[in-house]
Amino acid sequence: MADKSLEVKELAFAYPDGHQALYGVNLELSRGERVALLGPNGAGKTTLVMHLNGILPTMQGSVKVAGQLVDAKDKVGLLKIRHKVGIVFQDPDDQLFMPTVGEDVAFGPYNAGLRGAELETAVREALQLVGMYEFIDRPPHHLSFGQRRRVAVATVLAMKPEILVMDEPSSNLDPASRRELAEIVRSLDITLLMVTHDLPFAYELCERSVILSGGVIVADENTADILRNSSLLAKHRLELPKGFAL
Amino acid sequence: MADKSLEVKELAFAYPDGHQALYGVNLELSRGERVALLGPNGAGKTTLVMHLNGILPTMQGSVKVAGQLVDAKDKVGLLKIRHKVGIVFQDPDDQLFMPTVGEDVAFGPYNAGLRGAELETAVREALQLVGMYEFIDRPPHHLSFGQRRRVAVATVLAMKPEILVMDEPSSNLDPASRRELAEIVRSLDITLLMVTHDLPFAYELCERSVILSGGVIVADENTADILRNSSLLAKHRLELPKGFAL
Amino acid sequence: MHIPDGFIDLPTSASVGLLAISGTAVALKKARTELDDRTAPMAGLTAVFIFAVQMLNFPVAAGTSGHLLGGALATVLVGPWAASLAVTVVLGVQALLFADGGLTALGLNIFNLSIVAVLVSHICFKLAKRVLPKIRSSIPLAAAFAAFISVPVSAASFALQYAIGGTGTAPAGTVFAAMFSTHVLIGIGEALITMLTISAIISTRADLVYGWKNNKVTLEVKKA
Amino acid sequence: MATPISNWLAYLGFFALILTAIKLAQLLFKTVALRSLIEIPFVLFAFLMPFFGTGETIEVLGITLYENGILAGLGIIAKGTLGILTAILLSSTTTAREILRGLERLKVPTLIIQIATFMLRYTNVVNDEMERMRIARASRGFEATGVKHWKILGQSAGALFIRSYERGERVHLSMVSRGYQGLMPQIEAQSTTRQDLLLGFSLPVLATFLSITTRMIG
Repeated sequence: MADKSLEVKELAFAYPDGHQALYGVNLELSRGERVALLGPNGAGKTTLVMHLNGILPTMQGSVKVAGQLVDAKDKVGLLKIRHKVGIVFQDPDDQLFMPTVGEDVAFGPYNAGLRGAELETAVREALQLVGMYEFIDRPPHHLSFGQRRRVAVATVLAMKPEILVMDEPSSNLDPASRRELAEIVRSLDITLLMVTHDLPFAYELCERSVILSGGVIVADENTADILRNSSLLAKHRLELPKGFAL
Repeated sequence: MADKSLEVKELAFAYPDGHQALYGVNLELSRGERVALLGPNGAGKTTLVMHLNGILPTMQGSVKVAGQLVDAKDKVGLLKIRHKVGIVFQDPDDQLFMPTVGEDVAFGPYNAGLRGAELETAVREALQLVGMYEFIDRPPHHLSFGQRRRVAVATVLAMKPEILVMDEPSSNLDPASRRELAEIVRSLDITLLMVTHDLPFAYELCERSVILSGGVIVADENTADILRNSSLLAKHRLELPKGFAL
Repeated sequence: MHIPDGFIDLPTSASVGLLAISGTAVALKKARTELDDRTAPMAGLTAVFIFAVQMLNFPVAAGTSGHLLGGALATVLVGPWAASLAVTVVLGVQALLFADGGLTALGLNIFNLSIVAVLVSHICFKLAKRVLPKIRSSIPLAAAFAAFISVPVSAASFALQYAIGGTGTAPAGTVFAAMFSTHVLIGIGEALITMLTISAIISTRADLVYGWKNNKVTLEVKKA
Repeated sequence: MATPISNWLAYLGFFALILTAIKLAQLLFKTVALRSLIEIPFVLFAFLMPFFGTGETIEVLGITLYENGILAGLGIIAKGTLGILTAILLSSTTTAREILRGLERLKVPTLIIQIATFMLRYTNVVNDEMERMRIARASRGFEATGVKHWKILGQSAGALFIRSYERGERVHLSMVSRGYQGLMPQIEAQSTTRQDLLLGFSLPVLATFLSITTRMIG
């Protein structure tokens, strides 16, 4: 089973207020694959992501990360899962709350038990991967938005996750920062699930895309094929920007 | 002079901490023109925008809106200017501070002295322009992000400004909301200055673009010509997304 | 420590309420001269912050947890006047919308928490700053001292009101002793959390700490 | 709340009144009961009352209790519960804006109303930020279990303050850009119908009536 980074089976979920967000999601990611998760607002994308590391407990169906079941009741197991699933949130400010970049990147591996030289190495390597090592002693608050997003990626990479989940990674980035981020992602040897509205960015980075709509996966194909199917896109409030051609 | 909505002449500015952001900006917008203001992060775009309605006082050079000089010392004149320059901020939550959509849209025209039926008409018309009239009594918190951005545009349109300034209007929007916003903007008969990183969006909406870089305007041309000039773009950290063709 | 209805008799509640109103009036006037037309949004967002941070649970041990009261924290961050207004609004909203603290006791709660606590914090903070070395790391310590003193003092203020107009029969001395000693413990927690929060803020945005930016910084002036 | 606690009938009446009002307002008793839990610390305090006091004592299971202490304790519980039920009734049936409008008519300073308006508008926004930060912490394997984690929580609180403060500045900027000069538009007074007024006054009037009559009978 170790060749699968993620296996989601028949996952269904309703919020306490009765609103059902997921109606049986099936999704498998092989190790090293890069997959884009597309879908209109309110389709359940965030709800799905919150299941991958047990922030939301599984009500029905199952989620496995690298073969291990995500079970909100198993506190020890859950902690392990959270180090295997690295989530980069949309707003880097939600993620960066320590006084310096270095401390922020150290937060995850420290929680995993790393100390001393090992911790330092993890921090340094992660910051080098995103090209932000020179900023290690700076407060994240004083960095540009694009730099903060890269540090946010580093905070997650420092945990050496099995799977990297990115929520709208290209939002609010200027074109150059966007390309730099794309290059960083492409350089990583990691399983990636990227939630995005930016279809060109998905096309650039992911060979495979899935569309989540109305709480189920309605399409799971080659990204180019999905983006060419304009009636499928339109049906789920997706569309390529004007002037974009595959 | 009334055919010019905006005239910026030799505008220079340094922040109190000594950091100089603008080094002599020249920019003219004719009435009814739609112009994109492009440029890398830290180029001084926000500083320039803050001068257009006197939030930042003019230190050197001059800014005229519809022929009237922006002068931070002339309190009465400044108030008039602020009703002529409608700024749509990047985060709609910063702009929607009243308990309901209707009250928020009424805020600007109320400050301009409108009352009663006149005020109601201004609010209704502005909300109808962005297709949000049915939400007039709703609290902003219950709207989607795209809807909030449209309401933010309405709060500014209700003041019947001479010139509309939008800061990153397409950021964080899903593709369908992005197109809807573009359609709204295109339907307006107004002078527009749009600050954006989203070059395809600029191409879609603005016939003319200027690049602000290092505190000066380095290019002022037809948008298509600018976007085709890839060496110019690259020089100022701008680039078209992969797969985009004019 | 929100007093509910029926704990203190009406005459006492009413007269303390009057004191609370006059205190708030002073805060309104002072805040307006200090913040100008920024008063409403800045004090409003401070109120939101206090309200939010009161919901942030700080685990103590074995499933128990406490939270910040925030009076001293707000005083150090935005100054006594805006802080007092923010705490008053938080108390009012809690009483009117969340049934937290009695309606007839609102005046008492405002007096104890947004006037006594804030004033004591402000005085203690200034005193501590005077004694401690004039360096940045003194600020969190001074803030901790202010927080530590302000909590038991506002509890003592409640005990005093109880002694004057309490409806219970427990002797005022016993109530005072019980309230004061438990709130000394709470004060320690409050002091620690306040100190940690202030030092976090001062390491990234020192300019946002009211108690620090009051220290005059002389800028270097260069000839062009 | 000026009714003496020995006046049992009146208190029973008060409870009946409030419960009827809750019923009329179609609130779920379960919700109300849950929200009343906030009272618990003071109930505990009231339970201690019988151990202190003066005068008449009675013995229960070998423990000496003061009669006036019992009465005082019961009084606190009764009045506190009534107060809480009333407040819950007010907060569940009246929207925040209606309460603010009411306060404005009660001549509460406009600046206080404005601060409250901003607080209500941005509570959701800031709470969402706090919740997202909590999820981000948990996602990196952090769980606060004791005092040793206070530093991290303090840092989060600090980050939250900076975000709130900066949002305040941006909000002010956007207000100024739309011609704000320190005066907020008047929240327009909604006309209250006579029926609303009658309904609104019925509760306090009935309560006063009960208090007086039961005192006359008692």
